[in-house]
Amino acid sequence: MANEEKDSKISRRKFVKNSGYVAGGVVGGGLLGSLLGVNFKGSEQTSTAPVKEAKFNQALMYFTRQADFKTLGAATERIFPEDDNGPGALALGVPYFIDHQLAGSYGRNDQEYMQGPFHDGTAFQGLQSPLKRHEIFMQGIRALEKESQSDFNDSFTSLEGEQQDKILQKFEDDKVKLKGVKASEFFDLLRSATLAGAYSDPLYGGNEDMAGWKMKEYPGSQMSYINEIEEEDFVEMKPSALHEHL
Amino acid sequence: MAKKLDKVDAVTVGVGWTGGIIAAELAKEGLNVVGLERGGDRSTEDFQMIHDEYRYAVRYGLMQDTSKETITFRNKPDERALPMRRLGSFLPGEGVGGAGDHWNGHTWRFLPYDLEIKSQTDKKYGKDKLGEDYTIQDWGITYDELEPYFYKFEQTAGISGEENPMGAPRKHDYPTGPMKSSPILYRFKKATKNMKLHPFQLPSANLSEQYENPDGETINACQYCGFCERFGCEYGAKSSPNITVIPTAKKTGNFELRADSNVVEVLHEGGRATGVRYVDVKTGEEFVQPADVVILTSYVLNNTRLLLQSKLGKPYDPKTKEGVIGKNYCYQITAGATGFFEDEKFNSFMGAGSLGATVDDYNGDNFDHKDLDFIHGGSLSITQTGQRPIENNPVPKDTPKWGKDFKEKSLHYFNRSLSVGAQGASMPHRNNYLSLDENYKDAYGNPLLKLTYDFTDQDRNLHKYLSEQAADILKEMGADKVEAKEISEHYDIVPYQSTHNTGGVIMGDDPETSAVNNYSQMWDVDNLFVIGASAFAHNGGYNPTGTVGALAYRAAEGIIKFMDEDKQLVKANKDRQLV
Amino acid sequence: MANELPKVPVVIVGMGWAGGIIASELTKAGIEVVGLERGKERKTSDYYMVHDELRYALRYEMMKDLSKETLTFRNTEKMRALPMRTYGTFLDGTGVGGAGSHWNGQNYRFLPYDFEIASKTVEKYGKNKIPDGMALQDWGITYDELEPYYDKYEKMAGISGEEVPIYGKRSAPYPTKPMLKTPVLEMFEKATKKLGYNPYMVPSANLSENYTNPDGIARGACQYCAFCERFGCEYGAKADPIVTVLPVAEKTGKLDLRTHANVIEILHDGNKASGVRYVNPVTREEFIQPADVVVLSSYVFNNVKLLLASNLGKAYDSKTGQGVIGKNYAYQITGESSLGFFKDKFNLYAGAGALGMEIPEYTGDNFDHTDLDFIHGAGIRMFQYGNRPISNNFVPDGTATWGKEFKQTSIKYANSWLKVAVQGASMPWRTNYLDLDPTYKDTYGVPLLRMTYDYTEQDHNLTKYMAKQTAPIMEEMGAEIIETTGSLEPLDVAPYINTHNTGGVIMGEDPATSAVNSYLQMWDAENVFVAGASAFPHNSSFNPTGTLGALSYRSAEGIEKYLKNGGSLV
Amino acid sequence: MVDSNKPQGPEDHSRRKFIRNSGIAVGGIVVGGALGSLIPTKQKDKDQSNAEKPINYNDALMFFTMEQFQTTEAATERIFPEDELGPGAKGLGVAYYIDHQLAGPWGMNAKDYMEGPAYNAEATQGTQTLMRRADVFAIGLKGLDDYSNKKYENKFTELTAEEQDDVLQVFDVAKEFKLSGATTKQFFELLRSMTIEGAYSDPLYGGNKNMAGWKMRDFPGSQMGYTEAIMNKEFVKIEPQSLREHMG
Repeated sequence: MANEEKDSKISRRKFVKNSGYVAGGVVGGGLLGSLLGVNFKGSEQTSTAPVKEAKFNQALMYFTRQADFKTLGAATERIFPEDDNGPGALALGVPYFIDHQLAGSYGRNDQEYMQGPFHDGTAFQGLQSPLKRHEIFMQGIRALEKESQSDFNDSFTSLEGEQQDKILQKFEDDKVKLKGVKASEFFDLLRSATLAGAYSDPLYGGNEDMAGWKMKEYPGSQMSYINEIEEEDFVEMKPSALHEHL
Repeated sequence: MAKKLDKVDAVTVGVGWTGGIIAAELAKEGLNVVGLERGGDRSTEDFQMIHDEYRYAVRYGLMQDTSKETITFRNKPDERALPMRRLGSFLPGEGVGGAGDHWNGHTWRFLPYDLEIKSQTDKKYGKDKLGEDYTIQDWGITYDELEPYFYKFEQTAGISGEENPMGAPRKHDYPTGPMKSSPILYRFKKATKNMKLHPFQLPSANLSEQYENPDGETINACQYCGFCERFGCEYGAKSSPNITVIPTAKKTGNFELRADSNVVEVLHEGGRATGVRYVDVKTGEEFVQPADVVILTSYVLNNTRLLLQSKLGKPYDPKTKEGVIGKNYCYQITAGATGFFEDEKFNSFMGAGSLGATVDDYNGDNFDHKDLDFIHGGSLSITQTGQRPIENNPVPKDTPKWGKDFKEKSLHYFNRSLSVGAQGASMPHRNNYLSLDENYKDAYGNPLLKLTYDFTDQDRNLHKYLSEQAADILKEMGADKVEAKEISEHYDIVPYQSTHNTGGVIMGDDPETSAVNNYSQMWDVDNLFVIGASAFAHNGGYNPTGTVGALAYRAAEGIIKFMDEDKQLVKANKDRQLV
Repeated sequence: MANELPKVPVVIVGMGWAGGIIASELTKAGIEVVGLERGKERKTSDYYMVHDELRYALRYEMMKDLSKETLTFRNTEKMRALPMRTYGTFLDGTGVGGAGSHWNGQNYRFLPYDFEIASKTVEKYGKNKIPDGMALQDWGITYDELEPYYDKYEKMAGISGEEVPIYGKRSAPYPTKPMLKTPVLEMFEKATKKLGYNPYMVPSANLSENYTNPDGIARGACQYCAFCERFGCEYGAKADPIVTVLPVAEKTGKLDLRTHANVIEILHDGNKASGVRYVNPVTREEFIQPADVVVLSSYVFNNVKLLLASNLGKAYDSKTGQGVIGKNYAYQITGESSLGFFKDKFNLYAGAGALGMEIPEYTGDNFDHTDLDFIHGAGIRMFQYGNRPISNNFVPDGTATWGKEFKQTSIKYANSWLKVAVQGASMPWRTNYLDLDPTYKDTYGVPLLRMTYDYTEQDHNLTKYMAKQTAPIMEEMGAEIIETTGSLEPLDVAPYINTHNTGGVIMGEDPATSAVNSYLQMWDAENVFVAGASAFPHNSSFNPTGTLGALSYRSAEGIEKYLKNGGSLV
Repeated sequence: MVDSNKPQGPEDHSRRKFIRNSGIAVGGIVVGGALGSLIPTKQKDKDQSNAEKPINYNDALMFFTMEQFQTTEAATERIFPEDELGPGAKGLGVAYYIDHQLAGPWGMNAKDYMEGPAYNAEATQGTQTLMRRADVFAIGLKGLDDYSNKKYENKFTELTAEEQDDVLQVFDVAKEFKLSGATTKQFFELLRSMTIEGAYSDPLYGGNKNMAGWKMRDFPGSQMGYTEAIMNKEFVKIEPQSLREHMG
């Protein structure tokens, strides 16, 4: 009684290509175009290749716009780039880690004192922004884009690495004005979240395949080192994740 | 409308090390004790997923929830104090076991010099050594008097260690032998011996072997798994209240533990405490728990705040130097140096919170201060606590903070750097104190505690001195590049330094200058005991827990005595004696 | 310490359908407008991950954050009102586009009968037909007067539909053809026709075909992807202020749209408003925006709350029946539905928010009420929304609600149940009203709005009557098992019903009994316009958005007139 | 820079093997119940499934203790059991889903109005508890064990399926057992609704493993459109697609 529809996987890109939805030029207020994302370069292959292992966790819980997510990804990759040592932030899934964290209590500062009044503090009194982290990230990421548009007349994700660094540097040096938070405070959060995403347990969506740990020769969560602690030489171990404890 | 409960013999506010010790000792004596803990119930079972650096070390899984309660902070009395909105500089615990669950396990005895610092300094260096803004005082007790209590705590916790040639004299060996000496520790010991210093294995509450304590509780042997500080021990190998004194107390049948119970007020009438008022933090219900004796055994900050909030004792005033509650808040000086090694790789990821080696040659008055512009000193140690990857990215100073170069170097040096750290003593200053904040409130509507604190000249001079010694040791150890730490311009509430906050309800022999006597009994309220590092008149060059434990055992003895005699246990004057 | 900004001609509070329409009309006429929206910016590109039932439908991604603000509720004045702490019966929007971003798109006109309900009822059935306590009123405008505005709104949104002969006369056909008549809709059509009814395709704001509107906005056709209600449309196929009126307003360069601008007070000196005070909920900064005209176009609840909190207009008093702000709160009557379980399996995972059919025979006064103990009526309808798996686990009565039996039965019927539903009109009642809560406050320290609402005899009788009509249709459709709800329980804020709240700042022709005139201009403050379903003196059986849109177009015209000439427009 | 003399696979260091090999517990010296409870109870099927399935690192805990996780797994499996149609809650990873949700804003009631005062409500006024979901859940799980111990002298996970159903039934309907601060029904409803969510939400959230929940009921997940299928009189079976597919 049921028809099996074969090859029914329609990714967004394929859909648009096949449906003629856009071809007719009827794009509602120029809106659908933006759904395709700013950067589909090279992603064609990944979706047509047979799925090796479905990484369902690699989808978005917090971000709503592809463009924001791509900007975030590009910025984290500059902070922690791919090199001879191994993968950078993108390949480690750091942007997914940050997305999931911003959707959670980290993003909402659930365990932090967020009552007013808010005043600017001295350099020794800690962050005093009334903004929650997810608000800081959203504002900061949009500002990265705005800044690269104004400095280089192009979107952040399309810039050369060095140009991206220049933009990021402006944030780190507080040469950009944000609302309710300093650009350097956003940058610090971005940097620390990038490192956390590179090196936290893969449970949280980053440190993919424990590749961050492998690069650092860190064995993750081991039960014991009682037999190795007195070893004179460096001991290389295959890392182990929290998942192994269940 | 608070619900009034049946009266009990004793109620403790906070169930960490001090609350646990009191509960065990009192309950063993047949007294009925209620322990109120603001955080949740906790046991070793909760540590299944403990090897999670992000959850526990970065996101503070076991620590105080600052959305409910925090402190406000300023460097100087004339600045505006602002809330510490998230944890940073120090990490107060929360939950049954308190910070005793997530400590590293360094267990020291303060030096005999510490307890008589004022008289010894005056005698040796003259009255003007520090100047009168430094409010150093003797503690109202000597080392010899406190020695048995030190040992009692060490027995309960099963401390692993070896003789310290420069330390406080011991009457007994440590209950268990020292921890393994890893190659990193060995290298430190060798280098310091070459330098004519006196290294020894750091006394540890991560046990070197399995041990049964005098109460019949068993503590396991450490596995060197690298997750101690900020983590609970899944093996029950790190001594904590949860595997020692709390089960001991529970076994008597005389101890009732109530988690999620946040005390908001000490009730009192006519100079006598009548009980406490607390809120069930989950349901919001309010209760009054009457008791014959009220014992504050929460963290330094909360002990002080509860007294101020309940209008017990005279608040300290920095202008007049009068009053005692909030006085002599001290911290510690975290000096040291890092060495980078190009050709050698260490197993830095393994380790234990207290796996370390120390020299005490620059601690206390073990070296001559005549030509130095500070008093006291600090212990210098190398510890192999297990380097975890998110928070440990050691790079030489000129390295950028992010990008290709950062990545490269942080990966390279992750297993190729070692640090020698100092616990520098902290001397009280009239402008470093605790009081109540006028503007900010906690989730229960009570004022936050206000911390006014900055580093003093004494601190800066000491920091410099200790960091230089640490750098010398690393050079001797063969580091290719050594960087000594520098003290920040002002004390900064953001980067983690240590959770060795002390003072605020200090002990002494004179009610004019101290809040409690040497049994931690309040001078102003006979049936109120305030126990913890809040009683330290200054902070020494060691981690505080060993001394906290000793004072708690002495306080327990005092409370039991008080139950019979119902009076002030110590006569208040310079020629102190038991009443 | 509010920061006072330069004065503007018009400030609009809330950037959903009503605010968007007014902003677009005024800016097209060259008038400078500041639009204040408490929520965040929103574009179609935000709907990238929108096919997420958990995030959007169950965790209310697009809705108001109740931790900041909610309302308190009681059924009767004898009860203590308590906060609606978690989402339930209705879902307030927030963010640019408002609830207009996550509506289903069912887009009707009210009946000519609705606008003159009081006089027509008396005329036909006599004075006694209106029971004591029912605060029935005419709207101060007729259908014919409002028709051009309906037309304008429908052309802007591109509504897809087909003419219904017994409804109000249309000056033009629907801009686009009806939606696809799917196999299950055909079943409904066949069954109802057999029973003598004249079913029609529900007018839909999910476009049946590509469409370019008079403002030059081009939008694509609905893809039947099944994520409409509680979701934004990634295709821009569902009419949404962010793909229709707002881009038009923005293009003029005259609209200054400020997000994260939560208005907490209308500033006024006696009966003249001078502007509004608002807070940025993110940075917590406070601003004063002075303006010549203040337009309230936020949700029903917030329009009422702002007026009461600002002490503007006379608050309604249920004891005396005097006062107007908060008066005639009405809702809708649902629950007389028939649920049918079938042997066959349908493609129910597919659908659209406004993909449905309805019979017109039991609406308004299209059937004789002489021997009935209620007035007005209901739409009997069936929709194919697209069943999403978490929320759709219908099992026949008597089935366990968990365990093996539940699992097997819920899976068995996952694609095999249909519902003939009823949406009934709601008549105002003296004891159903809105005022300020004496105890609870929002995050800005303003009292929460308090709702006092219970179903009346009229509602119960209407329910009983409609229940008798739905079951035969389901029988005719061939369901194996049929379950019909025949009675109304007291309104419960926990389960979702619908977000068709109306009244509180009602229109009319008499300042003694209404708050605004037919241009939605306040009687008591001529430079304040209050747009939205808050103006409905009662609620009809139809979804309110079409009528809200028409009134907004009329109101925009009124504001333009007022800016030129001043004074009361009626 | 020397190779380890014995490179060790992850299994070598799993908690179970560790306990088995290290002798730390074998001697019967299990401290204060410290280690015993850390070992998963059902080891057999665990070993088998590990060998076949690809590793999903997201399957670890952010909120529950091991015991809470096991109780949740057992209880949700009774609510949504494995049968001939396909996997139950356990196979779908529902307990992981619940764990991750309770660790986040849902567990913290971040978007609910949580200001006091709290009064007892009429039935129509919705929930009025100021307890957060995470707390209700923890108390409820403990309650399941307490009641199981009381009635069957064993903890919930050790009961037979029928006994577990009986306990859940009591929690669902009866008033005979009280939790502190919440009703058993409140907890049960949370447990039940989160079970359904975990079975059917996008696998992004850790449940609905491999979209098996969707497959069982022929739900195609997140498709781009149904313009063709919707007019088909026959039922059209479509291979489901998750949000992940949209990431390009």
